[in-house]
Amino acid sequence: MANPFAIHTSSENGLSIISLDGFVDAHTAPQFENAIQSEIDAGRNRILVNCEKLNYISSAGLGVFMSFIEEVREQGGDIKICGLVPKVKHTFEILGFQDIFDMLDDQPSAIERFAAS
Amino acid sequence: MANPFAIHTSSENGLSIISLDGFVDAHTAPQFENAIQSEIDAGRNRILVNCEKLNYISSAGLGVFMSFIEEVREQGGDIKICGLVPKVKHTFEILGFQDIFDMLDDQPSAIERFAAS
Amino acid sequence: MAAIERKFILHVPSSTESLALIREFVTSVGRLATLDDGEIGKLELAVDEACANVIEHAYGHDATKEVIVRAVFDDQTLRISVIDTGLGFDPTSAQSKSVEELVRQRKSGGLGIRLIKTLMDEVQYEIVPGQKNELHMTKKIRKE
Amino acid sequence: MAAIERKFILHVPSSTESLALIREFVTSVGRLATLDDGEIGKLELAVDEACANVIEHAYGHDATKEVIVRAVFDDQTLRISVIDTGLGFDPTSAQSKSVEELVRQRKSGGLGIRLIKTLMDEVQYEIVPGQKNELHMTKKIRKE
Ligand SMILES: Nc1ncnc2c1ncn2[C@@H]1O[C@H](COP(=O)(O)OP(=O)(O)O)[C@@H](O)[C@H]1O
Ligand SMILES: Nc1ncnc2c1ncn2[C@@H]1O[C@H](COP(=O)(O)OP(=O)(O)O)[C@@H](O)[C@H]1O
Repeated sequence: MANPFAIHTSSENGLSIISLDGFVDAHTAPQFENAIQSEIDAGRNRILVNCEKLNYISSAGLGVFMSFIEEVREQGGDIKICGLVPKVKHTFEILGFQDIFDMLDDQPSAIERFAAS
Repeated sequence: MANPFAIHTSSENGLSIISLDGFVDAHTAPQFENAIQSEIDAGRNRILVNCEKLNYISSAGLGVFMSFIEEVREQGGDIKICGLVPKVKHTFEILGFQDIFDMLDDQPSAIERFAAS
Repeated sequence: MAAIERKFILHVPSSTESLALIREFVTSVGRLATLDDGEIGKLELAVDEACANVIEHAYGHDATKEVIVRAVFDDQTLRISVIDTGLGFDPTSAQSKSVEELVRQRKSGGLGIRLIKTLMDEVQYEIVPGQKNELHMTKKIRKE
Repeated sequence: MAAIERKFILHVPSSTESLALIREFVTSVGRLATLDDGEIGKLELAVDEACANVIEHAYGHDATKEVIVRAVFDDQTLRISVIDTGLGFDPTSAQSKSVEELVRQRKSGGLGIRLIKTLMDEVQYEIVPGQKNELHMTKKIRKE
């Protein structure tokens, strides 16, 4: 297919940065879920999902954000989203995710936002 | 589709340069045929086909090269080919087109070859 | 003069692995139907959601089963149907919960049908459980 | 343990406009079958040539007719068939001319069947004119 999927986890300024590359659909969402779960299991609950290279997301991917956010916030952490390309941002916005999640333009602004909270 | 088709004709050093962009298949080959025919009709028979941006060719496109080459050479002109990406070059080579056509790496070398002939 | 109808049909194994191929098919058909990129994006997502539901719910991830996507368009309307011969369900009983509610319940699902209804101009289920279930979706082709 | 067979079928209008969609389909199936890029390129070209022949020769550019591409693979072999219900022809009578000869005769055609035979591991026509004509092509899946 045109857009294979890759996921990359790193850390910066005490944040876990999960970068998504390609498409997140019902086929690849479980890998994304595992990546977030691993961070939470390791006690890292300040999570930034960098979507600069994400070119497609379906509800299976949105569901991953949805299912973890309460748990993470209860622990005093957060999941923030940065770098959404317009097409993908549109999918988040159809369902009103902008009312629930911080969505930042790029990684530096997202890191700043985390630092300020 | 992933690769729409575009064709661009210019002239340089007394050559007609026809640049192909995208795919040449049975659907788009007639446009390529018309582009070469126009040059010949206008008495321009030194033709360089720049394939740097060509990412696919089927026999319909190869047939265009094949059908004009005799006429053009009779008139003392030539059709040369430059900039083939490996995948497309392979298609030309399966049928032995390298024995019939000059295939150059890039436009400057092709222009030089024309100048030398 | 009536415009010619053009019909495209795709059969694929009922596996999430097929979704990327389905999306490419839908994108290409949308382009042939002269939809703009925004509308193609909506179509792609709606059909992905519909097929993912069939793969997961109608067939329970049985890759020996087949998902069928059928697209027909003229110069005014693109009609696209997702067809299965699986379990079926009562679409009137599937109430949509708000995202806020789903978040509170820590759900990872429940967004698909709502997305489909939001993205397409018309949506209609035709269910005969175990025999043939069809989800018909329509998108108007707006001419510039 | 026998590997599961996976089947993909595409129906499109018999128009050269459909060729790009057909190539995308074939490329995606080839990738799912784990062919490498070189083999996928050959498959793409062979199926394009086969379908272009159906569109031009079997149906004479009648876009109300339908071209069918059917692909089945397991972990060893990808079999792909192009199916039409058009004119048919006698594939044994179509002699291949050399490119040199075609050039001398200023032909723009005559390369398709030769390409198909060069690109695929096995090629077989099954012709019942006006009823069902099938071109079966096989590619072995080489494991690294
Ligand atoms: N094609 C289908 N076949 C059977 N059941 C379905 C189908 N589509 C949806 N459903 C049922 O409707 C529910 C809601 O679907 P949806 O809104 O897409 O959310 P999700 O699929 O994430 O649960 C599903 O959980 C399932 O029970
Ligand atoms: N599917 C088909 N149906 C009918 N005739 C065909 C078909 N495929 C090939 N032919 C015949 O065989 C000839 C050679 O085909 P081919 O080698 O592909 O070259 P081309 O299509 O460029 O003429 C065609 O000109 C046509 O007469």
